[in-house]
Amino acid sequence: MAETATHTADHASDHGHHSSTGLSNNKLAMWLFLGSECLLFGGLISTYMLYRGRVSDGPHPSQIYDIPFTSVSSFVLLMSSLTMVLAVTAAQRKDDRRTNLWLTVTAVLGATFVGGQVYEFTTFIREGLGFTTSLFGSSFYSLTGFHGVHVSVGVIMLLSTVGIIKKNKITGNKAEVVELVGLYWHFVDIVWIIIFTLVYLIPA
Amino acid sequence: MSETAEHHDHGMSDAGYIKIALILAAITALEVSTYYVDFGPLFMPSLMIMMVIKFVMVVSYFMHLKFDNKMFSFLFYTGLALALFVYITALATFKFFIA
Amino acid sequence: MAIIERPGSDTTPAVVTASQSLGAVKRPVETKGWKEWLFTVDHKKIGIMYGVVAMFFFIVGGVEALLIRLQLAAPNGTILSADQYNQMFTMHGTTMVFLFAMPMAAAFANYFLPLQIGARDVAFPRLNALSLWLLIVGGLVLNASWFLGGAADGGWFMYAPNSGPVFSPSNGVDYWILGLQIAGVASLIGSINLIVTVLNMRAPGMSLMKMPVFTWMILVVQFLLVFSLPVITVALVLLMFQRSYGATFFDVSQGADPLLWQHLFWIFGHPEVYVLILPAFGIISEVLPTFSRKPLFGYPFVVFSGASIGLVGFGVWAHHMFAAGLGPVSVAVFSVATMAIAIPTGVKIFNWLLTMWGGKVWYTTAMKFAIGLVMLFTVGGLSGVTHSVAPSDTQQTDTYYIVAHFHYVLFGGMVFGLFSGFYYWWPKVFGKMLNEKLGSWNFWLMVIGMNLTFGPMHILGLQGQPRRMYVWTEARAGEGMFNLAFWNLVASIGSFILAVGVLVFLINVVYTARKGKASPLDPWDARTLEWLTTSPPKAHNFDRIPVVHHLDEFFHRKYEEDTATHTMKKIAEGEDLVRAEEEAAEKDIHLPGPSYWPLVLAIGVGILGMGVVYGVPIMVLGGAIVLFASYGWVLEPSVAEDIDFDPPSTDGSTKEIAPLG
Amino acid sequence: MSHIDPVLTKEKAIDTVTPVKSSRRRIVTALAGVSATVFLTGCATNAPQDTFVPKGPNAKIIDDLNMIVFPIAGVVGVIVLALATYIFMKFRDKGQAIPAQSHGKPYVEITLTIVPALILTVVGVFTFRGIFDLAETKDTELIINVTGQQWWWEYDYPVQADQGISQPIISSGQLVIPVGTKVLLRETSRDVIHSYWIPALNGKKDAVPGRIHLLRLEADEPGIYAGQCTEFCGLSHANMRMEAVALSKEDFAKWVAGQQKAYTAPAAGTLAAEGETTFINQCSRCHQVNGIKDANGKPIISAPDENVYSGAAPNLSHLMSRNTFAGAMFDLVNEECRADVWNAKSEEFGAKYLAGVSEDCLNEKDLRAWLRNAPAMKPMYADPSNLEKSNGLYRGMPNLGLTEDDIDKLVAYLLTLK
Ligand code: HEA
Ligand code: HEA
Ligand code: HEC
Ligand code: CUA
Ligand SMILES: [Cu+2]
Repeated sequence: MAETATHTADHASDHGHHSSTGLSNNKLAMWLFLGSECLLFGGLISTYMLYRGRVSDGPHPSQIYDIPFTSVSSFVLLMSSLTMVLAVTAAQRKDDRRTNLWLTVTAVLGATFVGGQVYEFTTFIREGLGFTTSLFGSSFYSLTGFHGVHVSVGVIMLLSTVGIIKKNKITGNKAEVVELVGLYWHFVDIVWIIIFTLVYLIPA
Repeated sequence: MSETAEHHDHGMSDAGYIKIALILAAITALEVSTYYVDFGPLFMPSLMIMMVIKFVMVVSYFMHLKFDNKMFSFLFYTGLALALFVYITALATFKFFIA
Repeated sequence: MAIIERPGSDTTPAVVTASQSLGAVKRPVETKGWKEWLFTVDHKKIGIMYGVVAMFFFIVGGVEALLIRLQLAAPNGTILSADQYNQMFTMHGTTMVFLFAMPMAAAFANYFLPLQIGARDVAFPRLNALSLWLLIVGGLVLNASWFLGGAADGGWFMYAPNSGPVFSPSNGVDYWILGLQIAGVASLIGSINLIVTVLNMRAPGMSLMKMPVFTWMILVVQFLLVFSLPVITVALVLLMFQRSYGATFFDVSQGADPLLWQHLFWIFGHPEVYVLILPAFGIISEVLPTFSRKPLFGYPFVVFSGASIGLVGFGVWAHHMFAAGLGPVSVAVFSVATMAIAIPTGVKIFNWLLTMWGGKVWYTTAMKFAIGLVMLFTVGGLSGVTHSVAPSDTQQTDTYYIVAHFHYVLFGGMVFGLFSGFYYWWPKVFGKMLNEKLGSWNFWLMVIGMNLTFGPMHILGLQGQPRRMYVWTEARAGEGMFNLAFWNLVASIGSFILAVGVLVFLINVVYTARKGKASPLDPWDARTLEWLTTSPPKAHNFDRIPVVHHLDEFFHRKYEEDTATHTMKKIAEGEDLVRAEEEAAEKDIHLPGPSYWPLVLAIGVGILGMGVVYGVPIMVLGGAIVLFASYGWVLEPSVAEDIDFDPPSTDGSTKEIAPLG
Repeated sequence: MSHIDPVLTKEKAIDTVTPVKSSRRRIVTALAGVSATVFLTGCATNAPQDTFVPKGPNAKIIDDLNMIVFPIAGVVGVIVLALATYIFMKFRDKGQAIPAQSHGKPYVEITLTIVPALILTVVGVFTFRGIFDLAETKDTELIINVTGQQWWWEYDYPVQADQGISQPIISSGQLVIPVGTKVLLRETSRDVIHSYWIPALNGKKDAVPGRIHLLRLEADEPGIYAGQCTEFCGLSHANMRMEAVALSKEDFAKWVAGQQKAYTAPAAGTLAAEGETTFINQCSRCHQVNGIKDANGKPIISAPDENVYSGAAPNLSHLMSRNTFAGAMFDLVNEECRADVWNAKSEEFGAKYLAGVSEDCLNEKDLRAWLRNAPAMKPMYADPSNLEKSNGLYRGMPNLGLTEDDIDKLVAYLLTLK
């Protein structure tokens, strides 16, 4: 969450800290972090792909996935990327009111998605797929759980950003803070784009 | 680099973003339709292509990578490429793609 | 130390009082005593602390190694039980790799990278402190296991399913997972920080191809870390879920495939070995030119070979699995890919030799260690090439021949490089020269000890002694004077000579601290920017951010080429240059203020981790601390009030005290 | 902040450095030492697991590769070390002027990149061939299933009429194969990963639970070839050894016949007969002896899976036909008899091995100690209080608290298991 704090390279450059690339430190760090996260989710996805058919006595993916339901929640997450990007442009226009509005909408959509996931998990458990039921279960919950935690952290970040904008605690470049949160948020979305296809749509 | 200079290259209007979102929504709808309609041999390739298109669109437009400095693309796509390389290779040694 | 220094105004730094109006908690402003270290965000102090921690763990890992060698000195050793022995080599490997080698490289990187690129600090000073504290927490968690029912006992690569709850029932492996996970997060944060620092904070004029090679190699290493750490994170998470929450990722009875662990571990593990060696390569790429009085031969080749070692390093991991049953096609591909790595590495070796060629070589201890690296690493690298021939490797893997290989590259390569760095940069960091006479003893004892310890292991391995055996039997030792029993004894004796060598270094450190001579400013006639400041450097590193025109900027400020004779002529001493900088000091230098949050956050993470073993309430407590610290971090004022300054400041321009991170 | 001390000049610093000359002598001495060490390589004679003494075609393929790559590595090593030595002797600081600041010569660089690349290409081509030669399995003549478990190996010879195997043979510790026969091991494991390695016959291959890995062995001559588990497999990894015993084809046929011999219960009233009873009470829940019957004449089928975590214990039907026990950790024969068999000439070896363990030859000391308290002889479970993690199942053989009487009887009985 350190990334949500504020500081800009341009401000620093007034004092002799110049920035060799002209790019913001925070943004570079965020993109590096996202590059790194590719390998994290890659590992979890590969584990799932390897184990998705190994169901022991538990249910098979095709028996429990509720594609229409997941499609809707995927759509919700996808649209939250739109609202996020609207928040970013609002912030760049220095329009605090709209920034906060769109950030809040994004958070609500994200929370809806997480809610959907919680609902999905409880249904699956009721249908007999626990975390320890089978390799399929373990790797499914690990992958989607990790993603869910990322979304939840994102929601907290969004709401915190709204909070500090409201209280005017951001003294640096507000637009950049929103943009950084946005990058993280979109990343969580693209991971889901992959998960939705590989995990849900392609039968094991 | 000053703030304003940075914003100029982000050059997309809200309307543009909404357009992108609509395209994404349409592709998603198409993806979901594979669940109901039989695509035959096109099933896997079409799903993969649609997935990649969505991915790239979000990264390029929503995340501005298309307009931003190349350095960001380098950092992110290096990670992505390495991830694809190592994991596909590892799965290949499990004979995952043959079985 | 001052938070805000205004060298233009006076030598006494401005004092800052806690900020009153902003943030959840006041910023710490201590400038003296232990608090100065605990809350510091100064990359130099953090670097020194990294060094102390790493040195401590080197001795811990070294004592573990000595116990191993004691046990193996004679057949059917009884110093350690089987159980203790298995813990011993597991923790030896883990400690040396994760708690000595990586942190020691981080120590050098933290201290010298900003200095070499002419920066005042790293890009995210608070994150830098967080990395340090997380590493310490990780090391403590890892080693706490010794006192909490036994350490991990599965070997440093912890193959599944032997690491599962049935086969490794103590909590040792749980602490191992948590410790590595935490240390891994520390490294990840650190590597992002350093990459951004290199990319963004270089002095004006320092293009990438004018960067010192040490900085380059550290940059490559950080990329390796950023892209390999998440992979072991996944592996550790899966294992943790299995051990603590009943998942079955490596449970064969549920259909799991144990090779999954091996892939995940080595996709991380192989890049990791280059993470270990490249900083040492960087160090000697500074030392060799300095003491040969010549620039590095083929700078671009050295840089690009480093980068390509890094890249190819991601494509060879399965050479650790040649006997694991991958099938001939995979084995063949990985075998050839592994051979390819010898090419860029060879480029480096040859360039170092050619750097000395035609030079005016000055044999200081630093230089001796650097030459030692070139020679000993070559031996280890070449045995690596014999492993890369997969069928040959099936005779070698898991024998002492492998142990010989990796100690030659790790000890002969990495450790020698680090020691070279100690002797080279000690005067910079502490303003005192390490004693050269003791240094010479240090070097020769280590060379002899190292060859006696690890040289015989080639023979042991090729004659069939497997590794990780708590006892060996005479029945398999062969006959004749020079049988395996003999070489085992030699190796054990060698390890004690080695220990004496290390001890001499520690004595040298104490001696230097007590009686060492103050060092001249530029004792080695060095070449790079870190010498363009006082020793030790001021808190703000440079009085004036240097403008760079050359590779080896510092050298070129001291020397000029006589156009007639094409010889180099000294035009200035380092002292003159530094004095010039002092006179032209910038007025408004601001530095980040200290912060509580890195320490608090790290402790929170530690408690959160222990929750995995001790249950949810502990986890909640840890989580709460983490959350609290995160908010504290974010809300920490980045701007000091005017009244915070002493005397209170009136102009708004120098108020900023904390860049983010 | 420190200021520069004008008194301290560079010259001062330099003379704190050791004089150069003495270090040259030391370098020479050290180099001589190192090369002497290298020269002495391979000085153990008859090391049983020496990797440079191939005794069969598979190991030979590897050895041929070794003969390419080791000399190359050696020569490159000597060149680099010699060059380094030459350079740092020659270019010492003798007070010469600062050298020209040359930054390198691209053509040198490129040459030095291409030469190693070419050398490695050659090595790579041979390696490729070696890998695929070793992976060949089509011409297999005998299949043996090899299963690793903590901390011993089980061999299971499936029925193969052309080899005279008409009913499955199950054995442990010593793998018996006919010479000149292409044997294919199908390896797996019942618990953790182990690795099967008989250096004289082939490289190693991991035995991974849930997977079957193939390893080819072929011995040129009769004899005993030592090996060792080489994947760390827990507590007694160091004690998990094995041997491959190669017999001439005729002798192998005899061995097969011996292993398929029906069980004969010891004559009533003998000590061995009492031992059989003790065995049935104490041991047969884990150990199978083919054909053994309980008091009601019902065949006894052991159930190691209810007692041992790996689900297996060595089949003892023909214990005394082997030479070592407990993961080849202990000799089953005493020292003299052992020397007699192990050092036998290749023609005589088969007969001596097939004679099995007679009463005179038995290594009673270790066998008795084993029965008295196995975990004291071989570390098996570090902390018995942790058994709950394996649902009370042992890893290895537990201490059964037998009396000396019991042990006498059992030893007498075990001796009948030829
Ligand atoms: C600092 C760490 C380090 C470094 C740099 C290396 C470098 C190399 N390593 Fe090593 N390696 C380890 C650390 C390292 N290794 C560790 C820790 C293990 C064991 C882990 C475990 O099992 O616990 C291991 C294990 C290991 C294995 C697996 C062995 C096994 O378990 O069966 C292999 C197999 O291919 C291998 C190969 C190589 C190769 C080809 C190189 C190359 O990069 C070497 C290149 C260098 C040279 C070749 C010398 C200089 C070159 C020239 C002078 C040019 C001319 C040369 C030729 C023409 C040949 N290593
Ligand atoms: C950076 C990495 C590194 C370093 C520096 C070392 C250093 C040493 N290592 Fe090793 N080692 C590994 C990494 C390293 N090691 C790894 C990864 C493994 C594999 C583990 C596994 O299989 O899982 C391994 C395994 C390993 C084994 C094989 C164990 C086995 O397979 O059963 C052995 C055996 O001799 C050994 C020995 C040594 C010795 C003698 C040193 C010496 O160089 C140590 C020298 C240092 C000191 C001696 C400290 C100095 C101490 C003092 C000054 C205090 C003096 C105090 C007293 C004497 C009480 N190591
Ligand atoms: C709970 C199970 C169990 C019981 C009961 C048991 N054993 Fe064992 N035994 C084992 C296991 C497991 C091994 C293999 C141990 C090893 O080598 O690491 C073994 C090994 C042996 C060996 C060596 C076999 C070989 O081929 O290497 C002998 C002989 C032996 N047991 C005899 C006995 C006798 C006699 C008894 C009864 C008095 C007995 N065992 C009871 C489990 C058991
Ligand atoms: Cu079995 Cu090691
Ligand atoms: Cu490797």
